[in-house]
Amino acid sequence: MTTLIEYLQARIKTVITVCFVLLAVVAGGSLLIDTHHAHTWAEQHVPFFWSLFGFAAAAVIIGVARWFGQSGIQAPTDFYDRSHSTLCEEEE
Amino acid sequence: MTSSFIHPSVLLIAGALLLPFIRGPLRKPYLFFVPLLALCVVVLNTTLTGNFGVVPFLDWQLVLGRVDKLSTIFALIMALMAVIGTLYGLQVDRAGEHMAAWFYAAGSLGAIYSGDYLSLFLFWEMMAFASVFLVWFRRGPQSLRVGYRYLLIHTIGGIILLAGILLRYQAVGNITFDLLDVAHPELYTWLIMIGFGLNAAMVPLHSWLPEAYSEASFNGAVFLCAFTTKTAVYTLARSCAGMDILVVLGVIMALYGVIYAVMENDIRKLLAWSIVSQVGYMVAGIGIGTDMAINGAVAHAVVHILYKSLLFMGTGSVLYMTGKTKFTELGGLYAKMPATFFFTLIGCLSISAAPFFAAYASKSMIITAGFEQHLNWASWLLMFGATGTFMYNGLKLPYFLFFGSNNCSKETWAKAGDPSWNMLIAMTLGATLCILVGTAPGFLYALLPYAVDYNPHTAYHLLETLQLLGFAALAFFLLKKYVEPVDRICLDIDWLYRQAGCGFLWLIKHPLQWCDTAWGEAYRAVGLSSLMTLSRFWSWFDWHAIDGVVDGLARSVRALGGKVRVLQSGQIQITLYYAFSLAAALLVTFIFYQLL
Amino acid sequence: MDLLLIKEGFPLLSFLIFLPLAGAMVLLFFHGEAFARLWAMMVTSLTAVSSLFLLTGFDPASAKYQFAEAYTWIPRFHINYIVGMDGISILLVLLTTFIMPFCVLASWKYIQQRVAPFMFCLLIMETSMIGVFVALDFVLFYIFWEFMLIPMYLLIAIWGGPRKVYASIKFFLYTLAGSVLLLVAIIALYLKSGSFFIPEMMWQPYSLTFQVLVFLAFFLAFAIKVPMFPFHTWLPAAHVEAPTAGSVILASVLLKMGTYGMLRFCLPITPDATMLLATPILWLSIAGIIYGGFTALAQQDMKKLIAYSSVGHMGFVTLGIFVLNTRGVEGAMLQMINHGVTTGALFLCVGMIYERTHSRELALATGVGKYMPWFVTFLAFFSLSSFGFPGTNSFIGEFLVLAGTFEHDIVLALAAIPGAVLAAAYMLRMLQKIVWGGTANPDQSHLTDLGVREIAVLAPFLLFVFWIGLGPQPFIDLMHGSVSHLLEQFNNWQQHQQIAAVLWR
Amino acid sequence: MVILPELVLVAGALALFLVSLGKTPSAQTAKLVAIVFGITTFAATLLSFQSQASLFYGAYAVDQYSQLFKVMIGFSLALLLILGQNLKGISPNVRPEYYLFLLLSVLGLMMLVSSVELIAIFISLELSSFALYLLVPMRDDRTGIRVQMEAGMKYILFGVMGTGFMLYGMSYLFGLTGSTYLKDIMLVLAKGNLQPAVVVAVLMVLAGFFYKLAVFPMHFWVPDVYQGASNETTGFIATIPKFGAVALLIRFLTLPTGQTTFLVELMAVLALSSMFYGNLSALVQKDIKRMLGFSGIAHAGFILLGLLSLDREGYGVAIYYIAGYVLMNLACFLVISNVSQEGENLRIEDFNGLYKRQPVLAFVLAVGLFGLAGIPPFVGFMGKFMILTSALRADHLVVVCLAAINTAIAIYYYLSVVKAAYTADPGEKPSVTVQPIIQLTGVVLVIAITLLGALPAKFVDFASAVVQTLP
Repeated sequence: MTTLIEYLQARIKTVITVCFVLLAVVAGGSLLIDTHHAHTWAEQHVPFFWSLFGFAAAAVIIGVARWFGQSGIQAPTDFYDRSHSTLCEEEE
Repeated sequence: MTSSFIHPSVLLIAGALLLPFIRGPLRKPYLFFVPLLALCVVVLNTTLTGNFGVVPFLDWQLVLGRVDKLSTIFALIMALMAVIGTLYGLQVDRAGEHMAAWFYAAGSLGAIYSGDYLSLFLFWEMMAFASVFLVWFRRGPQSLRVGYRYLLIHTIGGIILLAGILLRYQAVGNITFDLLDVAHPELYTWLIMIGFGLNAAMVPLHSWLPEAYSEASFNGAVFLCAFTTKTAVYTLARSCAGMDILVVLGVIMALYGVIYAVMENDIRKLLAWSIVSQVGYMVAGIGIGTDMAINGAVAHAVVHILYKSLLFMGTGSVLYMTGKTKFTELGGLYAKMPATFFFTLIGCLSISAAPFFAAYASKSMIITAGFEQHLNWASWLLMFGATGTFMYNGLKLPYFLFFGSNNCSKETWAKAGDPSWNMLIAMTLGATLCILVGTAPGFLYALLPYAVDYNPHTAYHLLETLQLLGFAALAFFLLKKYVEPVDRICLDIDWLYRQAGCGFLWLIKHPLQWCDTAWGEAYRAVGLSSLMTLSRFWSWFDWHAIDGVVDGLARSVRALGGKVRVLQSGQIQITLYYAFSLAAALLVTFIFYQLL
Repeated sequence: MDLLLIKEGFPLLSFLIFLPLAGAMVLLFFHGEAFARLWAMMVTSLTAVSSLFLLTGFDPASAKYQFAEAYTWIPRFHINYIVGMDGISILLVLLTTFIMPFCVLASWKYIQQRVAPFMFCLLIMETSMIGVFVALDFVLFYIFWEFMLIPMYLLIAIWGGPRKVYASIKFFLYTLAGSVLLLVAIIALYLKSGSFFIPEMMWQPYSLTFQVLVFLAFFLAFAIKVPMFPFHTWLPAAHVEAPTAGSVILASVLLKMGTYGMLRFCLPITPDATMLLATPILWLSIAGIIYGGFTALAQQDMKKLIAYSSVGHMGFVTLGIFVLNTRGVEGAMLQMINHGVTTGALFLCVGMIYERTHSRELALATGVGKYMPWFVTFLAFFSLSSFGFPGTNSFIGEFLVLAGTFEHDIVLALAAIPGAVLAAAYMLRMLQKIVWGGTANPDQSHLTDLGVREIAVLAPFLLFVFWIGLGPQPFIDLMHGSVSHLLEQFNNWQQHQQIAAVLWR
Repeated sequence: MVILPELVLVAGALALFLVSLGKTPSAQTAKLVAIVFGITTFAATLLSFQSQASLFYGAYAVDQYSQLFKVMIGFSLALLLILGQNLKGISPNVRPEYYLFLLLSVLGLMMLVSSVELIAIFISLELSSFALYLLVPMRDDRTGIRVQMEAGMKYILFGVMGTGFMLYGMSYLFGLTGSTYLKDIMLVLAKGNLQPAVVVAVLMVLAGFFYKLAVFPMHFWVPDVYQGASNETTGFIATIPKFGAVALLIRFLTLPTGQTTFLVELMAVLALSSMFYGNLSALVQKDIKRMLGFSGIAHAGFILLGLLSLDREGYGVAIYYIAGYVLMNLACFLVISNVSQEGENLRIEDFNGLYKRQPVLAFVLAVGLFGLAGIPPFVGFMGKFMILTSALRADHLVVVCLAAINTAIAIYYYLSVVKAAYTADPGEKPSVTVQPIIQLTGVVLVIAITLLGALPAKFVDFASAVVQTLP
């Protein structure tokens, strides 16, 4: 298995191209499928709907997370020890 | 007790109590044997339906064994989990840890089988107290404090639940544990819901989960991830099905978990957050409340237990072998621990609902149910979350853990390697089940509480998922460097301080962020320190005020004595004078008093 | 005297009362240490065993006073020697007789000098405690009630800790001061009802003011004994300084006398006053529950912690008594027994640590779990029981009390619930510190785990913790007859309309 | 035969007189003679217990009432002589005289309880008192400032004052009724239409006995005299004369005055004030005898409370109480006079660790003090209880409550002595050695205190029955 991975890593370019091809195939396939029992209007009439949705969603999430993380959620690892050691000395 | 029904908890508890006396070579077989027995018992019980083990207690009926489809399926998966988890932790020889785990499992099984609130509460508390030991046994620097907080939260939750139960007993007059009248919620409905919800880690009652699970011992986490939240899901499904508020809460949970998981640096915390998000799906399903939704929620719970335990086993192996849990201290491990990598990958695919992997069969059920109920917004958001799930769990976790830049220190790298045979077996078991459920969900559906007319394997669904995942992956690899900043934190120190500063700035600006820290705060500040200060004040008050009054009284009487004694000066003339004058004064006043 | 089932033949109760006394008398003449220990052990166990016959002969169905004996004593003042026992007192008597042997065992090593006098005091204590629970003549009751102070005082003052003098005198003064007015009340009742026979004082049409006065006198005496907030400050002092056996007796039996008194005297003798004053007392109990919790949480001294926890627990008992419904009262009764078992056991545990580390400081005891697994196991179970963990005895008691309180007034019950959380908090704090506590304390590797004797002491307590926790029915059956009879009479008491009017006005 | 006890006492006095005449009076013989006569007196009182007679033209009544008191006096005398036999505080060469006056004083008391005529009462009272005055200064001087003399002076002065009151009151009674015989006086007074003067007269007579009993405000002599006199003397002053006082108080209270309520309320106030005064000032005492003196004042208040109800019931109880009180005090003084090394006064800390130094004495002391404090099952409690009952029956609710509160105050100082004896560390205090006979006496006292407390029925019944026989 390890060897397989090494093998692929060696030919990283090809792997990537293959992936792109697959993606295209999938997207194309989505046009052929009948969408009449889809849930909502959008899915029926927007071509490549789920592809776009997926890409957009991923992008948005990454963006939100990054912006969110920048906004200070990602505090230093000893954040709690620094700010709360005074409060919890009772339990130490 | 009817002879046909055997309560698995009894077996587990008995086994746990015997455990310390089984030593040496017998230990491992015994460890394996007991949960297996419990599993067999549960399997036997599946043949029955109805109430068993009805015990009259004071003037109530305790139902210890309520067997129906809903309880059966949960009991099955829990018992299975007990087997897998014990197997995984087989080489741990601290008897106490296994005992705690078994008590924990027993509590969960008991809660699932119990048909009345009293015994439910009993087992509920048993879970809470048994599980905290799993945290404490990590014996890490943080474990004590975390465990104590964890326990405090759950005690409070238990008290809320108890209050709800008592109130309901007041109003309804019985303690049978059944579907509440969610259409017209009373105060007790809310209390009970909150009590359950706290265990289900509902936002904003979730903070205990990530910190506790990431602190648990490597096999403790495997148990923790399975039992508490899922038992809560069971109780919710049993009592609060169709409660609209749950949909909202569920969706919030789902997204909240995703966001935090994406930012997380500690692999186990990441998984913990993903629990929050996944449980969100189930809660949403329960909230929707149609047969299909309930089915979906239950099914999702089951498969979630499978893949999440698998994931925790994988990360647990990493922790067990390397002792590290941070992306920024790991990476590129595929070369050293391929088997672990393989199983973890299966877990990741399962959780991200890749075709023919576990969640593929369940998650879509909930979403579809949502669409059918025309709760489109909910379903959209859930889809959105699903994409996120794939992002952090299907891509980020394996990539940064097994590929990505290799941040392993020398000794970490040296220590890394595939774990011992029993752990591998356990993971194999888990992985197999994941794939099995994903490809042939039939037997799972057969177990579900309601009849199922749903087939995940439609071409449309297949393509839908493929597109979703494919393009999400595309986005991920294009934007990879934006997902990485996590590790920059620990690289660049002065950036870190600026980050802290601006973090503080944003902290003020952003209520959401503020809330989350506030909750963390609340557990520490409000939960402990203020409590301690208050109590210190009272004990001070006790000694100085109340006791002061009492002793003061005694002292003042004594002082008065001192005053009186002065009358008794030794000099005869003075005392004579006193004698006469006092006598006179007494008589005169007295006679006056008589005359008046 | 149709209330009495006169016991023909062997006077069992008198035997129980005077056997320890006789044993004590023997100790006056033989001072050998070993002998004193063995002898005390023999006498107490014999008493315990013979007290089992109470169970065989007791008829739970009847609400009469059973095993009764009546002899004239001071005819001029209509004082008689009357003892008897009903469902309310039987459990307490058994509790007393069975606690004592363990107290002797617990002092086996703990007491090293003046052994014979120590055992002497213990035996005298037993006599007077049993006497209090079975006396049906008020003067007899009062004599036992007061006499108890002397041996208890000596127990604390001679064998106590560093601040023993302060603690013992405080204990004596406080409790005695509380009960002087009780004496006046007793006499007043006698002059009204013409006899000191307690059952004849019950359910008499006393005027309301008279009832209130008598009630207050009773209440002061009993509330101090219980101890109810804010009359509790003698308790921590006494508990902390007393030797282990002393603390156990204090916690397990002495405190129960207050609540027993309320149940036996306040309700039936002054029903109207009880109705009138129940509410403030209930709130006082609530205050005690929460207050006890808070103060306990702040203690560093284990004994003090447990002492304050007792304040909370006894708060539950008074709560249960004064909600005046079957569930509440039975819960209270059960809770008395539970508290006796659990807290007694906890004090034994602390004593065992003290014998080893010679300190009761939590800080110094942290982490002994590493070296004393057995000890920690016991301690853990007892602490769980102490804060009413489901499946242990206290859970049943507190649950019943709370249920009864809910029947009475929801607000009240909700107010009591935080007490439960606090209980969990301080008990877990102690447990967690002792078991897993940090390593910032002197080396404890020299500590030895419990010996056979100590395990033998603790095991029976554990048995009862779980027996009552899982199968409380037999215990409740014992008391049910009398309790329901009492409450029935209480509710039939006609003057309540008048009280209702008073309250309403 | 009827007045055998008195005769025995006289004989004893004479014998001691002879002993004292010798060139070198031997303390040993004096002691023996005294003890022998003491015990014989007790025996004599028992012998003449049943006898009834009226002597000296009816001035001297030998009836159950008087005999009862004589038995108690005789008993306590015997005990006192035994437990105080060492007479550490009295120099050997005056001991015969000491015993002589002691017996004379007792003789006076015996006559006092029998006399039913004012002059007789006065004479016998003075006989006992003056003998007593002489005992106080006989203590040998160790302080150098002659405390005992001062004490003696105070005692006499106060005594004279009290006697003055009494004599004055008696003259009033005589003037009002024209007779000195109590029964005649009673008859006259019983006719009714009395002036308030009667109350004044009775009050003044009572004042004389209040002084003996040390009731507020006639109590000021107590602490100084107790402290100044030798331990044995104090033991005597504290116990036996009280019998006479109570006996006569009762006799006089049976006189109808017409102003009962006034009398009663006044006595109630006096009782309360003596209790509070005694207990409060006892709280802070260091000297044990002084403390016991103050406690004695408080107890006098209690006795007064018993008399308050002015009925036979109460009188009987009062007799019971005084008997118990004397027993407990004897117990305490037994310990005191044997713990003190050569007759010096004892401070409370001198009892430190008595438990180790002399267990039996410590036990006796504890019982005595707990008894005085009124803890069951000792006689003190029963007395207290009965007195409160009789007082409440005559519904003095407030008084009773206050009295009850007093018992709570009192416990503190009794306890402080017990504390010293049992908990304090003896330090290098010498151990105490006592003759077995004294230990035996102590045990006897303990048993008596306990039994009388546990089974009071007989005694109280008898006492009340006896009181019935009063004219």
